[in-house]
Amino acid sequence: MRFSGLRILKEGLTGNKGWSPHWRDPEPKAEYDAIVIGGGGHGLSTAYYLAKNHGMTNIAVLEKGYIGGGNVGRNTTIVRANYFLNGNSEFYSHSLKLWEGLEEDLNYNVMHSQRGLINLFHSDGQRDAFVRRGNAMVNQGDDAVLLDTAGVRKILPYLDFDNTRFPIYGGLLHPRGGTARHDAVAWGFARGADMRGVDIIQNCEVTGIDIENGAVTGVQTTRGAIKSKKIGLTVAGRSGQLAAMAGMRLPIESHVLQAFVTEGLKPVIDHVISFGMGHFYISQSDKGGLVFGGDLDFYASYASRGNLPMKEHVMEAGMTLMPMIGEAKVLRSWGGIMDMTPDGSPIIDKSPVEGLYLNCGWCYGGFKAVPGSGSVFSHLMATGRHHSEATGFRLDRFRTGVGIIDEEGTGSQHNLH
Amino acid sequence: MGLSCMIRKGVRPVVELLAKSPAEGLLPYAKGAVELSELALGKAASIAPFKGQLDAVEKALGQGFPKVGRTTGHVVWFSQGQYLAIAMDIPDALGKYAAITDQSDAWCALELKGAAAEDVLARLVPIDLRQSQFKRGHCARTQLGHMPLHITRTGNDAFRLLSFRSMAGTMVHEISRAMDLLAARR
Amino acid sequence: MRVNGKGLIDRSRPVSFTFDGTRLQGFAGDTVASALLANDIRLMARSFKYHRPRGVLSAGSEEPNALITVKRGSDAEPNVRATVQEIYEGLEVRSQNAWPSLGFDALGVNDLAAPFFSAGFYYKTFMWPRAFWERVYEPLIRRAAGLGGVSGTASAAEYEKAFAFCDLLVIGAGPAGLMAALEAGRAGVDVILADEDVQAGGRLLSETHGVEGLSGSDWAARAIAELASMENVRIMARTTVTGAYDQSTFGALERVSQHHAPSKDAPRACFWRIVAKRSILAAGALERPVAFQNNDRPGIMTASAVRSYLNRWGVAPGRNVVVFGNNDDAHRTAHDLRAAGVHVAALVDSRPDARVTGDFPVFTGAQVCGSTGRQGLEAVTIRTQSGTEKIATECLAMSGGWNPSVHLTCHMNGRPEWRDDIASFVPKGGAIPGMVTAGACNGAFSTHGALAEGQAAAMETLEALGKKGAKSDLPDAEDTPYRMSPLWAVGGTGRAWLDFQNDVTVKDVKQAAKENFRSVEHMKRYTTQGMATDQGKNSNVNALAILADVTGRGIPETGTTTFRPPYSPVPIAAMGAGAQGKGFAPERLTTSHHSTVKRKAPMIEAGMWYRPSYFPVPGESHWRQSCDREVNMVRDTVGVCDVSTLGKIDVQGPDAAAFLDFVYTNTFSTLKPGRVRYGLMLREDGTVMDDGTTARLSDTHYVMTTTTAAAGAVMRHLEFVHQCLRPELDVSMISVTEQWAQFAVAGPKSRELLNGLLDMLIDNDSFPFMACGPVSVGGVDARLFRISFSGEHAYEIAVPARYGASLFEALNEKAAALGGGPYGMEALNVLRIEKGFITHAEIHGRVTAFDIGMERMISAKKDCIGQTMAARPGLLGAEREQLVGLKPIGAVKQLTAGAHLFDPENPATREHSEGYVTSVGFSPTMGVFLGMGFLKNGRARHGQTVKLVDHMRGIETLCEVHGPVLHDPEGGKTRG
Amino acid sequence: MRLICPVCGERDRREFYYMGDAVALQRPEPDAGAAEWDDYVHLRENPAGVTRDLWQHEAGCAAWIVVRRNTVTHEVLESVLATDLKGASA
Repeated sequence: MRFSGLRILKEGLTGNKGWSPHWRDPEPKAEYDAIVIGGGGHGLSTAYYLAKNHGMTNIAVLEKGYIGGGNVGRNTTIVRANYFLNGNSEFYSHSLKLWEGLEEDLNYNVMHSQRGLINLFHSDGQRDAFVRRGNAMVNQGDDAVLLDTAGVRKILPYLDFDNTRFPIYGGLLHPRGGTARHDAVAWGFARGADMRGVDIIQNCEVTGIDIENGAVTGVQTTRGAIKSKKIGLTVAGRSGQLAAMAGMRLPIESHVLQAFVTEGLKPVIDHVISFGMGHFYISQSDKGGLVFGGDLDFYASYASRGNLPMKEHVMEAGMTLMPMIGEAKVLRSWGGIMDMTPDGSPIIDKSPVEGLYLNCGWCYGGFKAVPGSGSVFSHLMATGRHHSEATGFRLDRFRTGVGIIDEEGTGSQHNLH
Repeated sequence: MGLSCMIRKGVRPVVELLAKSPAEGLLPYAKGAVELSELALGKAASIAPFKGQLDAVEKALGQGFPKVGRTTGHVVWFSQGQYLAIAMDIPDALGKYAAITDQSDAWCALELKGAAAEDVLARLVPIDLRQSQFKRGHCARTQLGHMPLHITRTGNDAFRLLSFRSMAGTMVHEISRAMDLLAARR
Repeated sequence: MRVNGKGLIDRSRPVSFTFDGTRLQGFAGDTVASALLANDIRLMARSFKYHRPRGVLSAGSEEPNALITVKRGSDAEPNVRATVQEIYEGLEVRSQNAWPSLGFDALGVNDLAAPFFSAGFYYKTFMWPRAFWERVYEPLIRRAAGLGGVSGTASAAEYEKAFAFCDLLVIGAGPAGLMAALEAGRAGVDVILADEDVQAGGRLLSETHGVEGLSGSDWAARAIAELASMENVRIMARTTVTGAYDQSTFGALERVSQHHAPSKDAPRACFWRIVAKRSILAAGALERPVAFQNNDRPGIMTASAVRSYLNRWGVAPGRNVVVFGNNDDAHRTAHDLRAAGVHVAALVDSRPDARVTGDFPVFTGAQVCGSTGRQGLEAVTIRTQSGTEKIATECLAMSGGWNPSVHLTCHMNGRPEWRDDIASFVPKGGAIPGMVTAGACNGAFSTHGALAEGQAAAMETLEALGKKGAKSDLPDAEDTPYRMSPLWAVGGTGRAWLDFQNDVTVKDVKQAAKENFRSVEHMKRYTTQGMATDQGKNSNVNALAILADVTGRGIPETGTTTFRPPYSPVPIAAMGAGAQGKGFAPERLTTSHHSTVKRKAPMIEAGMWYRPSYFPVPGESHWRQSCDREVNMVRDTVGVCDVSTLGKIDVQGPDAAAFLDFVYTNTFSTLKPGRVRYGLMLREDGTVMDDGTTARLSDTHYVMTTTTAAAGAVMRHLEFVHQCLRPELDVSMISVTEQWAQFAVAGPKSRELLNGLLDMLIDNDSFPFMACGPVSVGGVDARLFRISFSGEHAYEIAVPARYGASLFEALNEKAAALGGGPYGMEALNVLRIEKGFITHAEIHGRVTAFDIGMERMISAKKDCIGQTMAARPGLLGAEREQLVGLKPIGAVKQLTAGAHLFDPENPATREHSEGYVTSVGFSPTMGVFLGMGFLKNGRARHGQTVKLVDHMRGIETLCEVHGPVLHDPEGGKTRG
Repeated sequence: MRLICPVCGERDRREFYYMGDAVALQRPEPDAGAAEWDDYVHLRENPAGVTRDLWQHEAGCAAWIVVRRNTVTHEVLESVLATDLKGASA
């Protein structure tokens, strides 16, 4: 069924009786040409592009719970392409271009809104670093504008410019940065994949990966064994467990990242604002809630919940930067499990096991990558070759030191990125 | 209050250096049932005994050293394997058995005193300071807001607070703010 | 309408307040909700999506409808629950989400368009034309959305945070909580009793049945009096426990001064971190509504809310009330109203077998199936076996049964369990380690049950605490069995509300299921059911039941969504208390700070420190003038700079030398006492961590300096290396950053200055380059280091911090006499760039010793941190970007940091970027801009020309690549 | 969240610095080879369950401690001074 304003009108006039499922709930077949493990944003977009770009329709997405229940459904919804190192720059640029056509492509309103993202800086040194970043973004063909204090004041008059602990020297504006309705992204890709024949199988947990003489042959699941010679892992937060089933250890430590939303408020924040000094970022949803987040809780964890010290730190950062949000009440806080790598950048590569492909290590940059990740990972799975915009995410880069992508410059301690 | 303990010993002193205390001009401050004032630590040295030398150190100093989180005479437990000798002379001989480091100027020392002192600190210090748990002479290394803190209960309603000298201003501000807010409750 | 002789309000103390500008009167003890109802005002708010007229649904913090804005001095507090806000003289209250007025809300038209606003409609449209989403549709949606608003300026209100510790935290002061606290308090353990209400008692305050012959409120008052008399018990009223966290840590919000006129000194609220060895949850239960057509009109509320308004606040929400329920408990409402002389138009019980007596019309096996009255309830339609009839009424008291308040037990991912006999979820044992649940939140709904469970919970807890509890006799109280049979939604065609605030109806849930949003999480996210400010407290179970029904699953199989903290919303200002303005991080001031500020030097942050950027003198109007002068001053005469912010670490012990050899790439065991050496420190991954000079004071005593920024990280790293890797080494570290005030004295006349100041004379033999030793100044023991970060003949002198301010003055006085003076960060930066010295602008965490041309500093004779990984193939070789110096040679003479470098022939695109500029400064010495940066294979390209492009600043110029060191490459000056 | 410092006793998590897997204590010999070093610096067991990780009581006594902890429930099972462990293994 095609969605349109007309359709809404017709259904509205006939008691909304004609709506049909956005995706089916098929029984798993005995064998597929390819299996994608993990029904999150990355898994669903991978399946979608496998079908759309590579004509592979006899494929399945296996999800242990409900689709979109992982990080794609629990993030701060920020979409941007403001990286500055080779490997990241071209990939996120590619992903942002896909975002910009996503509604038409999926016939699903994911509410991608390019409201502009501003990274604030608070010293000459930080300015120089952001100028380097801005230049890298323009070199890549994306957009970036350097703002001085007055420039920031003009678009964000409500920041504390006079008394804040770390004075605002200016900001780097990324006009094409913004937000999207996170759940809708998962549902839109699911619907798009389903319409192209992909089997989306929920409540189907993978319990084992079958390997014969170095090559995958299928998976064991809570709904029986399923055969396939091509298997892609897109299970951020659980990558370690799945890799272990294939006898692998990954350069990944799982950490919890909290996010927060306030009660609904009349529009007050139009942009996405990122405050490096306090590791705080905030935007306002279309429903009116202030959506904000901070840094990791910093300890390895698989519990999708956090503790008070980081909550307090995040609120404190908000209070020194924009005290006008003080009376907004936090309605809900939650946590997501992040695949943290030693350089803060993801891994999209073949694994040592033939036919088993890795898509993991998104740290907390995964949401904005959803379309890009699916498109380049499907390319790798379908052709066996790295997509031209994603040649940098190699698994062996840590061992060899070749092409390490450390944007934070904090080195091999997983939780510092 | 200006600490003017000057040791004149050079050949030909050509300048006179005046001593300033960390919180000079900021204190005392009183609000509600609490007073905040600056303490003159005098000479303070950290003593970190070398491996297996604790006994030797105690002998050389002629006194036993406190357990973790405790005070013995002029010596307070300061950190893992580290003690702070406050207002006492350290014989040079001690250098053979321990790392001796002058800390006389490193810390801003304040005293918080009064019936509500414990309630004021409950606003800033993340450890259990209830009288039943943290008795006179007990000390701990923890935080005061976002600042490092060494705290000692010096009386039923009195505490000695040590934080970085450079943070004296923030230290005074945060404690007096807590005093104000507490006093303003009705 | 007030009802005489009822309620706990103080009728001798009238209180006046305003609602949307209208002056109204209530009494001390009233909430805004009870006072408005007493004034016969039922319309209090508008719903979120359809802007439907709304009144109160409840009498507690779970209220989804009656959200108001409270004006407080200059600022306003949005989304305040009218059911929680106590009135005080002069209180100003405004309604929200309605324009132009609450009575006539333009966006009420949304309600007419409702058929087109069905669940998830916005995912299906607003896509054409593409640009319209951001320009037209979304702005409209945003403006319509939201509830109250923040003022847009900083609030003047104070908030605070605090810590508390106890043996036992009792959450809730209803019968169960009071009983538990009494037993525990009597046994002598430290108890904190926290309750979100103003007054202890919980439901006892709202019911007519008493305890031990006393009225419920009197019994509660007596219990509180006894508890207050115990030294080991702390009672926290108006305190909502908002979250349960690991190791029995709880978050709680205390409303400190919101119940009286704003005072600028008193904190508005306090956020508590409570650490309890054990906890007892006695949070009570919340009554659930019933879904039927138009069940959202002002005047329709829960049956227990009606009892609360009547019995606690002496208010009848209507002169003429209909009661509708599926359980015996609802009958109480009818009886209480009747006894208070309020007309009960009907009691409707959906159970055919319900046993009801009372002198009012009773309909069993019947249901309320509709209502009329646009801005307030006028009549309800009931459906009986014999057909439907309309009954005029101003208030409908409805009850779908009770939901235990299990929320806190879910905060650590615990899932509640379904109990069929009460058709409710109850807490799963052990969901929160150390927590026992008791009373209504545990499914025990009678007063006796609550008291008994409270006592049992106390006994269990005392035993766990190793204390002996003496069980006292239970006070006698009613023990009526809770009889109910589930009724989630009354059949019918119209819209029946589930989530009142978000306007989610039974139809929406059914449609979601039809579109395959069958997982409870999908249904929630697709319809926004349970995502309003009450987080589904009033609606989740009903919605779940309906989803279970349409998907043909049982409720347990359907499962629940997760309740997450906070239990009720917490202001950002409360959890972030103290951080506004400068409070976010401590301010570190050097001993020369005040003198520096007096000299009008602009201060800049360096980590938590403040450092002078330059020292303007009369006649200088631009920072560059000052900077150039200061650079020349250092090059020609002498300059003074406070360098106390650099980290200083005393490293002592028999193995100090061996330890330093292990943490530094180069060797320090060969350093002679009285000498200083530059050291390079790597992370274990082979990247540069920090650099600095380390002096050897004696065989077993070194003092290491770190950069200002890395001081803390380096100290932590040294402790890690010692404790975790080389504990066998006998060495100890202590920071002496704060102990010593240290000043750089740099320039050709630096020795002359010092010899005019020190208590002894120094010369090139007693103090050659890289020498260090004890000196005394003004009779004070000091340390002198002959090191240079400027490339000039220079020293750093350190004195105990108490003398810092005084020495800074003395140094400047002497400097002035020699034609010199103080210099700041800008000049320091230019001086080090001329000399090719690196800072964290260069060692930014991605560069190796190889990149900065120091790979030879990694001694092959020994192991050190980072040595092995630094030898990885990818960290060496021509492809790496290497440190170079840059000079502009094009028409544009300016260089900018952050610009990228290209081959002059190539376009400025990513593929062609060969490096970038890290530091730039104008060198008055050479009369040109100088830059440092990294360039692919840079060391082999000295003399070549590269193109610098800075899109951000619109600068493009050609540069000559050269070695980083330009000023005095042979270093003669430093040795001079 | 609260952790036990073997020196200072139970303290709030805010006083501690977290480094990661306690594997950090087993530093390979310089010549152990690329694979072993890659293992040490990068690869992780990353268990969903009981783990041993390395913390420093930075705002307290500065002791580095090894904590046995459950990454799913956040239960803290045991904490030991790193120096004691090394002493035992040495």
